[in-house]
Amino acid sequence: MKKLINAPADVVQEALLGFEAAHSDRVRIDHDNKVIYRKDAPKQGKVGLISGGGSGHEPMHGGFVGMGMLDAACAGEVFTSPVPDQMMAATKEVDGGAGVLHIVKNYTGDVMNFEMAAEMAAADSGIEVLSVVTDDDVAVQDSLYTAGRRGVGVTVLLEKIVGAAAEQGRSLNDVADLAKRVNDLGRSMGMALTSCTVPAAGKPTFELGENEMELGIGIHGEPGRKRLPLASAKEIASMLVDPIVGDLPYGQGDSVIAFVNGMGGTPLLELYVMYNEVAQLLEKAGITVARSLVGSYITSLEMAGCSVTLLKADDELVSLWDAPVNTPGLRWGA
Amino acid sequence: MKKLINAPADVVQEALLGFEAAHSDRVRIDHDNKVIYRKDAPKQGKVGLISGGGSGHEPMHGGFVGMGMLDAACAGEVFTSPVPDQMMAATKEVDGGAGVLHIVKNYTGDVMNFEMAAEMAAADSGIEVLSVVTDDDVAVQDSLYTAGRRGVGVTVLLEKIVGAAAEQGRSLNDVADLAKRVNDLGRSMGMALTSCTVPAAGKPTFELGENEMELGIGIHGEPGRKRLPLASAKEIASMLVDPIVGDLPYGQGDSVIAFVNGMGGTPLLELYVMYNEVAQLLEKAGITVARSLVGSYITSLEMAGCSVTLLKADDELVSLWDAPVNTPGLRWGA
Amino acid sequence: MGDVVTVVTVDAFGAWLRQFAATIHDNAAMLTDLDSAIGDADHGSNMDRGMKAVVAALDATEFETADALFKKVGMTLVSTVGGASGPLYGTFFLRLGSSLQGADEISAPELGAALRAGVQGIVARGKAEVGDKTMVDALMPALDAYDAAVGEGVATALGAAAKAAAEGRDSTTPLVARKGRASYLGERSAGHQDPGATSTTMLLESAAAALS
Amino acid sequence: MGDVVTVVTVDAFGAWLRQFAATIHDNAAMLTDLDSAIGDADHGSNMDRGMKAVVAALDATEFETADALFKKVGMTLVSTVGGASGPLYGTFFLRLGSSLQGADEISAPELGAALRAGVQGIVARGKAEVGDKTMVDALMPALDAYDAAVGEGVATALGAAAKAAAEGRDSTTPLVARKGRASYLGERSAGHQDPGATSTTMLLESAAAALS
Ligand SMILES: Nc1ncnc2c1ncn2[C@@H]1O[C@H](COP(=O)(O)OP(=O)(O)O)[C@@H](O)[C@H]1O
Ligand SMILES: Nc1ncnc2c1ncn2[C@@H]1O[C@H](COP(=O)(O)OP(=O)(O)O)[C@@H](O)[C@H]1O
Ligand SMILES: [Mg+2]
Ligand SMILES: [Mg+2]
Ligand SMILES: [Mg+2]
Ligand SMILES: [Mg+2]
Repeated sequence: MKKLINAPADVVQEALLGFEAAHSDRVRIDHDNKVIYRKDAPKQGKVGLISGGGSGHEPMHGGFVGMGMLDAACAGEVFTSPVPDQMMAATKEVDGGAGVLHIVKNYTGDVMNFEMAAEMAAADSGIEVLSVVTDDDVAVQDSLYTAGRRGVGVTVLLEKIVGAAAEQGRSLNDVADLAKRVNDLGRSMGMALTSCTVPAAGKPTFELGENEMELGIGIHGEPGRKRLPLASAKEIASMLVDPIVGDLPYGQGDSVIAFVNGMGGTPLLELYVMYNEVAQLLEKAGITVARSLVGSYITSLEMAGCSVTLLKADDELVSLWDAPVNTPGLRWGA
Repeated sequence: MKKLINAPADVVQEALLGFEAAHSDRVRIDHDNKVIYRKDAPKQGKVGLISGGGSGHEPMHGGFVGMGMLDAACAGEVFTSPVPDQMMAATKEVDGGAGVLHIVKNYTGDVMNFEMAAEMAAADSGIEVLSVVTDDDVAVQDSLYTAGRRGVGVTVLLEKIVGAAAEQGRSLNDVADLAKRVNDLGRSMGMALTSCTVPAAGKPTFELGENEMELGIGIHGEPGRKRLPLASAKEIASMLVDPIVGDLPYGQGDSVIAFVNGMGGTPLLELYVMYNEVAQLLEKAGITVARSLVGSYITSLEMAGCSVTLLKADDELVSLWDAPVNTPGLRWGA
Repeated sequence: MGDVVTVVTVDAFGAWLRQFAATIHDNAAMLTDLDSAIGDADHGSNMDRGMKAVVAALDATEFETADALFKKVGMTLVSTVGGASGPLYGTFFLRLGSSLQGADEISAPELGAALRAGVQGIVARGKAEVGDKTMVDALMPALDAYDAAVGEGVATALGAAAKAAAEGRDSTTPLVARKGRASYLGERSAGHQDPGATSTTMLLESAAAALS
Repeated sequence: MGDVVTVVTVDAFGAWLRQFAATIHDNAAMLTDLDSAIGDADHGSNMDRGMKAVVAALDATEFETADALFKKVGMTLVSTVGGASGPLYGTFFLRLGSSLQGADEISAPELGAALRAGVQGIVARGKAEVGDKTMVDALMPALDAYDAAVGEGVATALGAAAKAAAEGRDSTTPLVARKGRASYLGERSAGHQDPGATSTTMLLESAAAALS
């Protein structure tokens, strides 16, 4: 295992120390609970936004704490959802009297831990908590009888957009409705060129031949829906964009926020090659790109690969996207 | 070779198309010359700042074009310096009557190509051109009889700081002096956990065993000064920080901008673990961190590894660092 | 032949938990390997982290009642494991505790009822059915086997439960997952044994070993 | 035995460049491999890109004089190669052209003087000396060997130059680099043949083959 770490068991704790040292102008950290807070939380009268999940997806979620985005992020162990105590602590800490929204990616572990936290918070403190669960991954078939779709790239866009709405002082119900709307308008799909290595496991989660790739992966180093021969950027772009566009569906005349995301080990040079292909496909389909985001924002440790997310965006969503944000991971207008 | 590309020969051109599609709000591109321009260049009365180099180091340099940083970046083939025609074209295009500064990393190819461009520009157009050559890599011994030190991490910090000074309307001489001062106050050192693969070469530049690392690498996938057994983040931090601190030297009471840079394939989680170690070492040495930067800003394709850069920073440099910048790769205050 | 164990004490429950912790620790890499194939390569380290915390809690406190003991175990697992297994194992022990409220020496039928309450908690939280390729595939048959043998005492009943759990665990291999992370793999999840069913089988095997 | 070639025409120079381009293309992977060991794995693709552009220029234009031909070649290399080898090869051909200004049939001594002017251009630009482990290690001995054999005609002199270049190329292997990218490796650069010295040897070998 080749990683810039000390003991595998200490990775999350030490990364949080480094994160705090680097960004103490904007965040503070409760190291016992492994919660990253916006420095000036709680903001009186503002809906508190909390997210969290396993570590290994950086900059998500900790890198999205700050003005115009999250009030707190709970960091779990690598690829392991955080525990209810963390969300409980965060909920109490960020409540500014306007209630708290939990932003949860749809994984059994995340959903159950956030559920327990919401139950405990309700019983314990009376803070009003609503939850939104993101489930945008078209690689997974949605069904009542399964765990449903995974929450992936839309989560990043949602945290930005909903963060801007909360910053404007909208009510908890408004913010939660907006969050659901964003989730409903977004779809994603990802692929991997390589596996990744969970530090505690010490070896790659799966083996992939020199001429193979995985299509339909999530963000936990898990294998995808299909193993395929290595393909060109152009072919891969189609494999990702076509199922997304067909699913919602998106069509002629639609306007989107287009997001090409790196999985952690893929350099920016390649992401721009991919974005070039994605932009061409969208143009051919008559879909306008209102805004774009290219970079590694929701990652799977050092996995090489990428994902594409499209979010159908009306004027309201675009203007919330454009609103100022000041976090370690996303920053503009501030 | 596992990359998100089409034909290796088309990587740079296609990445530029993707870059333009993603950032057309801030940049425009001359695809024939492979030059990325700030959208509103030339700025009358402002010193024009040009840099450039081989591709494969993204976001450097193209990602640093925009308000408060570069006016133009010339993109060479992967790891190959651009050609004089590109710098010539860029020099003419960005000159706003106040002269042009070439920011050149100290590699034989880069230096010679920029030199030829400056000669041609002088002969051809009479535009006043000054050059600054960055050479901050303490892994390489400096000597009159060799090619000298490489230009690495300081280049990023320099482009930001000098960009802010140019934006303030300072003269070409002032801006060039400042650039030399920044270079003189900065030192860097890097290491690699893996090699990288130049697309046209199709295989890793060097082989590295599962329990080995390279110390003292540059940013072109070249092997380093020494091959060593894999070490912990704590040990690696010492191997990078100690030679830097000893070289300038930096000491008790000094204030620095501290930059922990990823080589392209290393995820942010690990960079924060490294930054935690670096911050502790600096604290022990009595060196204050005035500002920090953690992320992959000057990369070597998909190489895993990191580099550390320290820049001794007085109030002037810190205030120029803090000044607004709006580029695809670095953005704040705007 | 040993005596027929008819009642279980709080101390014996402590021994069960320590034995389970040791088994988990020894098999953490194997559990993580199973989770690598159809999940995210953390089930072994998750359970090991949680059970270490449980052992630390056992070391720190003398528990008077099974109720108090299992509540502490459940809360500890909820607070330290995370992922899917944290709430599921946590709920199991919390319900086990509630079911044994007041009792200090537990009879075989009482233990059977408590185990069933615990598993019902898992089902309520996770909504998995038998055949979904989860820990429920090991736990449900174990409950039935326990009940069928409950007249022969705790040791025998737990032995039967452990055997049924192992069979349930093995039955997960050919299944296509419908719940948990493995469900994302679709058809590709078939051919792999479920990690959670494997660890819950260890839970019952530890019980059979420690409570006899 | 063939005739002793005493003068070289513009057409023959064109043949030389085409032959060099073909040799570079066939050996591009090898040159890049050499550059992988002590550089950045691009010398083969750099030279191949440049010489392809040169061939395209030759195809597009009929050159009247050696002067015009070599200036075009030099400018083309400067504009398409980049890296260290672009300015160095480019300067070589630009100086070759200047040195041959006015001449249309070139004698053996004229060619020798032109080659020396070209190499001096490389030294002026790159400031390398013999022993620094660069292309200069192949080129300098080649000039001297050419001059020593200049009385025997172009073919013989170029043959001697190519042989000396090959020896100079081989001599780079044990050296510790002091110039170019290989110098960053310090002692680790020893034991590897210099890629630039390898490609310049091909340049002289192509000349010996094409201009005889
Ligand atoms: N809905 C569910 N109901 C019951 N058990 C489940 C459910 N989802 C997952 N599991 C169990 O949890 C195990 C995985 O646990 P673990 O790897 O620790 O968590 P995660 O999947 O969050 O990484 C699976 O092997 C399965 O047995
Ligand atoms: N200062 C110099 N003088 C002469 N030749 C040099 C000098 N620096 C480098 N070279 C030659 O250039 C070759 C490398 O060329 P190339 O790989 O194309 O450029 P780069 O090093 O920029 O990647 C070296 O093998 C060496 O022969
Ligand atoms: Mg997990
Ligand atoms: Mg090069
Ligand atoms: Mg798991
Ligand atoms: Mg090279």
